[in-house]
Amino acid sequence: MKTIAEFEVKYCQFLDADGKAVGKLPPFTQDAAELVKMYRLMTLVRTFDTKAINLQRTGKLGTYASCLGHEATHVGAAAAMRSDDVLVPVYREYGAQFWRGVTMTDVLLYWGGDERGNDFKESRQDFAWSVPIGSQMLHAAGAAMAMKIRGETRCALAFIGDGGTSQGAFYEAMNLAGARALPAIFVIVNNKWAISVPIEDQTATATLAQKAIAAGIPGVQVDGNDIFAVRHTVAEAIAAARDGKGPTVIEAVTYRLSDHTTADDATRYRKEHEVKDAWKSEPLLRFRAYLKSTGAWDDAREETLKAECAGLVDAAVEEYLHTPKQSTDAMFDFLFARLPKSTREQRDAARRYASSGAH
Amino acid sequence: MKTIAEFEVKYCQFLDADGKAVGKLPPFTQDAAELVKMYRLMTLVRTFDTKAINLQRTGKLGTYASCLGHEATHVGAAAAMRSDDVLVPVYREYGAQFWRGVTMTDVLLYWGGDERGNDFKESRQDFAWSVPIGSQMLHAAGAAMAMKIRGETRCALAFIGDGGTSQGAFYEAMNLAGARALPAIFVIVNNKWAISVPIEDQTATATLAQKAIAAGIPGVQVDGNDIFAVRHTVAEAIAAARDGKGPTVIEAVTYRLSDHTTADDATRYRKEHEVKDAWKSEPLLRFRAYLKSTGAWDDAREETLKAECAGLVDAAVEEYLHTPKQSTDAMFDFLFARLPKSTREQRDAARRYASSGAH
Amino acid sequence: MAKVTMIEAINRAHAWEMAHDSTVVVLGEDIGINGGVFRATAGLQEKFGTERVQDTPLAEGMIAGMSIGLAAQGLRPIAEIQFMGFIYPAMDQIANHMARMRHRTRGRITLPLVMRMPHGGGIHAPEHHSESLEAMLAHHPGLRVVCPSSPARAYGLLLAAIRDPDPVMFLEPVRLYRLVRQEIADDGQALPLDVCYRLREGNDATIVTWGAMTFETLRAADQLQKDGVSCEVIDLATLSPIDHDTILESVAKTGRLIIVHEAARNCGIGAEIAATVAEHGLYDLQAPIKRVTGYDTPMPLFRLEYDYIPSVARIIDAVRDTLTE
Amino acid sequence: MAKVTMIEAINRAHAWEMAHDSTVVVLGEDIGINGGVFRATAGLQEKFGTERVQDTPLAEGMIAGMSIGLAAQGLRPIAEIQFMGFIYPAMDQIANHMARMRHRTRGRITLPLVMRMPHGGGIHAPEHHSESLEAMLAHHPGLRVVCPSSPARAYGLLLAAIRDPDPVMFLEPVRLYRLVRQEIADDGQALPLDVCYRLREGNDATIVTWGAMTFETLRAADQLQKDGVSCEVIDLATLSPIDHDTILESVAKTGRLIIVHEAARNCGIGAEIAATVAEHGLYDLQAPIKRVTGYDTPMPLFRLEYDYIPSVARIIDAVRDTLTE
Ligand SMILES: Cc1ncc(C[n+]2csc(CCOP(=O)(O)OP(=O)(O)O)c2C)c(N)n1
Ligand SMILES: Cc1ncc(C[n+]2csc(CCOP(=O)(O)OP(=O)(O)O)c2C)c(N)n1
Ligand SMILES: [Mg+2]
Ligand SMILES: [Mg+2]
Repeated sequence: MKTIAEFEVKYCQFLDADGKAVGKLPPFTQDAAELVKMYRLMTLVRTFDTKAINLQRTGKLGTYASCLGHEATHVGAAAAMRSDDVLVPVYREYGAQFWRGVTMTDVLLYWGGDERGNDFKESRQDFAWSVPIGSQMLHAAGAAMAMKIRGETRCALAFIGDGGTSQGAFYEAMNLAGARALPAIFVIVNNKWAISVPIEDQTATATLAQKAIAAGIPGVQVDGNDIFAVRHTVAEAIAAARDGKGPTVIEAVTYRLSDHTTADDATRYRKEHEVKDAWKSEPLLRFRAYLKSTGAWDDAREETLKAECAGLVDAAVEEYLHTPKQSTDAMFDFLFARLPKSTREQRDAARRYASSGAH
Repeated sequence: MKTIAEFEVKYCQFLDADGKAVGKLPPFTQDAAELVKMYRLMTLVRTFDTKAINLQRTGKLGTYASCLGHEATHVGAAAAMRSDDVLVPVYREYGAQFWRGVTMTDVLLYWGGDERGNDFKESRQDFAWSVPIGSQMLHAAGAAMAMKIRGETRCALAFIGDGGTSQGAFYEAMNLAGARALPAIFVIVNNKWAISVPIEDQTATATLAQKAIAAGIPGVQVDGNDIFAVRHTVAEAIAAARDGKGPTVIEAVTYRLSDHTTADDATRYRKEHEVKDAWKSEPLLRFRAYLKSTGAWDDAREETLKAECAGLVDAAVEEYLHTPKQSTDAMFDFLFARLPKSTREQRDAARRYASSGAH
Repeated sequence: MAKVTMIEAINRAHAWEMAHDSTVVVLGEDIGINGGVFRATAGLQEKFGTERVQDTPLAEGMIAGMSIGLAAQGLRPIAEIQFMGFIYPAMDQIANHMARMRHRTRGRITLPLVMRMPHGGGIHAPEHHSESLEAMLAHHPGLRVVCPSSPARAYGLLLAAIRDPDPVMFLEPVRLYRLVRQEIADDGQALPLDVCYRLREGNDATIVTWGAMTFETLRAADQLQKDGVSCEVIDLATLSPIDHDTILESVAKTGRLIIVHEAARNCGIGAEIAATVAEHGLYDLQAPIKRVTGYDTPMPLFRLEYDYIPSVARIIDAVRDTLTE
Repeated sequence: MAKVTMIEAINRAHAWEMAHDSTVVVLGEDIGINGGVFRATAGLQEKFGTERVQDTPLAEGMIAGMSIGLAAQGLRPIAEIQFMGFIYPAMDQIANHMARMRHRTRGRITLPLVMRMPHGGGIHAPEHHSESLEAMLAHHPGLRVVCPSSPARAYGLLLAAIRDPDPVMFLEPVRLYRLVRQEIADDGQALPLDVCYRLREGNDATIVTWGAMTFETLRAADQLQKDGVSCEVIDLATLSPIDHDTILESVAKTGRLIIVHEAARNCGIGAEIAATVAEHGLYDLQAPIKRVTGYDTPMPLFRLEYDYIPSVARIIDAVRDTLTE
């Protein structure tokens, strides 16, 4: 039998687990201030994450999805975007969202059971969190289609998890984006687990990047704990998209260092040593080591930053905790632009029973 | 960037468009009686197809989906199966179904608007036609899962169209079959068109076989008008499946020589010369030429066969036309094993109005 | 003024709005060069180009999901689902996103879009091509569900749907596509959503129906009239949210209510109408409410479809039953 | 006899049936080593192996579609959908295949399978985790929809569902999973499907409800009793097809009907019950039928969820309203 088509998947890494450069670094790494900005945000995200888990444990927050270990992937991808691009998150990409102006208070409100968390003050074109796994991929493709129809040079970037790659919507979106050469970037965050299901049980593929081949579009794997690799690869993909060259799939290989959410207990299904090993290649460690090696960072700055982050997080928590509950009208006010009569009647009825339910 | 994974898609063809062997033929081609059986069925299918279109045109059948041009793919795939395997068709794979004992009367009843067409007398484990595009793929995966759980050496074979490969269910099924190494064969019938949408608009991929790479399973492309290539490739895939080696995707490249269905008018959207060209490589032509070249066939036999086929088709049409309409009870009798009271009441009410509706 | 069929009226509503609003885009399977399997979009691609009138790959979930992306970015997509029975792969996008995007983002992201789809049976179509699933959509708050019953209403309601700032599910009764011709001005005049249309005045009984069933219902009303029974026939038109006031008013006048729909009975829209009248119009009722509906079985293959679809005889009997109570 | 919670009862029903019927297999997301996010399947994989208790890839359409394949081949799959809000990607398989496979093949292929899923809100879960979509399923003929309201009924009805020769959608009210403990014999005794369960006898009004809302309803009935109002409380249990006779009988006795459900009102199962009584029990009604339901909005995020879920106060007021009519 003759061979009629050949494909390959490439891998990108710039920093090893110790923060040593492997190969020539991309140009943006020359901008020390920018690197420090990225590092500072990653540190803020981690501080926030720890606090949020704490709030949940003490009954002040609902179920919360931690982003521990994903900071490089999230911040790196967002740092490659322009502010007028469209971000399409899943539910734990706080690093990317903070970079784009979503606030910590927004995140807390959302997981605190308040729709106002979805009403971002910045990047208002970005999509809200998308809990139904896989579905968000199509929003990115559709947004990218709008950009293409209008001849803009913007792009849409969607995140999806390793588990999410089993959903049909994931493939449908890639296929559409490929078929119409849409300016869409799909970042698969392969953190090895979908709740309790390890990636080996999710699919038989050697990589998740190769799933792009099914859509006839490029797929690249990167070290998702290496923020240089993530930012560089996403930037290249975005440049191609703006250039009319169509979509790219990027698999960022990282690890979910936390439980799936605060409602989960990962000790039930995964080995302690696996997690311990994963900590050795986590993203802040290596980035900090690199920055220190270039003289852009030191322990004193680290201490100051930690205090600063703690302060910022505390302020956001205060704001969150002091946000009064919405009135019962909130159930109705945004259902339609023109509220139908029957719904208005229900709104009025609900007022009479405000907080009559169990708690 | 280093390359971390490589893939390729192979192509299989044994007979060229003139029926000349290109390369060494597979062993089953030594069995002249078997080849003649395949050829006879292909001829019957075509005779049937012409008749069915005619019945529709004269108001004696509902919308009908022709299989003109697909005969080698359908018959070739079925000929590689064992009778205790499970076939999962879409809606035009009559060649495969006839091979397995589904009758022409069944097909006519189905397109004639009568559920009894789904009640096959043979191969009763085979699935019925599946109109919701893509959905049937998962039935094959599930059936294959049952075989694996019970440690059987059977397999399930599903067909799907080129258009169907855009549906999420297609990928979900491949991914599941790959992840669990299920004995499933997925035959993509790439007839170049999904109603009016050409394959180039459906996907950016160079082949449909490469979509298998997204599931980490082998994907092969074959000349779907070459029954030797189809049967051989499917047989190899089935052998691997029985052997516990998991699923295979086979893209059979053919052409829809007819309108999509009798409700369609393909002249609206495709060029005459494309269809004319396609006729040159249609499957019966080359198979007949090959058989003649081996002495297994001649014009006299061809004449006899044609008359025979016409007779068989006429008999089936007679049976179909003389099958009385089901009673209104047929709407209810098979809804549940135990018919609930409310449905029984509706059944009784329906009797009172039998045929009171417009016609 | 031209006399047009419903399918032509739908085609013209598209063309009008595309000519007057450059944000309107049309997408779906076979809607481009082929003009749609029923020809609803015939000629649009030629006129407005392949960017604004796009054939999509074959995936309804994808069509719905990308429509969300398009609308969130400020376009006004009109997406065709080829037959209502193929809406299911789109349900996740419709229910979990479309219906609640404005709500969950507190108005930050809104989705002015229309999903059009052929609705119901009666044309001897193949399996899965004759479904009536309006109740499934109506049960999801945040969607408008609309179903016209004449060329003029198809034209006016479709324009209203396209201009509406929220998602509208637009159900087109296949049986009516080419049944009658009617004059329409083609002047871009929309009709109001969220209200019923009174097709016939009457005093003895109220019949509420929509879509293709207006056909059998009006014939039944005609025949009953010959026997001196005067029926008020109400076309629901917007199936969700329902204009209950018009129905309650009519029942207050007639004292009798019959609801006719093609969809299965259990949890259909007929149930909602009956329940609302049993709560807010109970004392007006002089007889039990009757529902004449499809049976609680799948729509049968077509040899039996007219045994499934409510017949004129069934409607007449139901009206008579309520009158003799 | 052990006192168990509902989630334990569900777990035991699985274990019993798997031990006694080797064709039963269990599948879903995180149902293996993790035992399910609510622990409904805890310990089953250890006991019955990784072939009979399988984690699936993350795709609900796939879970439903493969269940069809498994069942068509003679196995009895019990598939878990992690939360009811994630049923949508499975709707195509459920509606277009599961619900009608026996019907369309004239009994040649049958699908003895169960789809289990957590149902409803009230536990401060994240977005999309608190949906009540029973009416969407009930509207599709060919499905049984079941919802238990106590550990014993969960045990007995789940066994019945597994043994039923047709597809059963088994909805588990998350609020009740661990709310009370009840003695169950764990003797493999199934309870009948297709019948209501009378939770409380009464003469003044009939309240029909199901699932978690039995909790508020029984509390409301308790409080009303103190004021001398005696309510009959009926647990619908099988939500489709409905045992209307039991309801009609009760209304014949009490003359008043209140229906309580958490799902949105429009085209909910409450509408079907009300419509049926308005047709077949109209003359028994001494007051308008009342529905106390979730509003026609999406279930809000959790800070407001108990403003959405019908409260004891709302139920009491509704009963009182019908009594003062
Ligand atoms: C359609 C759907 N099914 C199930 C779930 C429940 N669920 C939430 S997260 C999750 C696992 C997701 O894994 P992955 O995609 O790898 O993302 P990660 O959580 O690891 O970031 C599941 C099953 C859901 N949210 N949506
Ligand atoms: C889910 C779904 N969407 C739409 C349709 C309508 N439809 C029937 S056949 C078809 C095209 C199928 O093309 P392909 O998969 O290439 O198969 P072919 O007809 O060419 O054999 C479409 C869109 C359908 N049957 N099911
Ligand atoms: Mg993951
Ligand atoms: Mg095709």
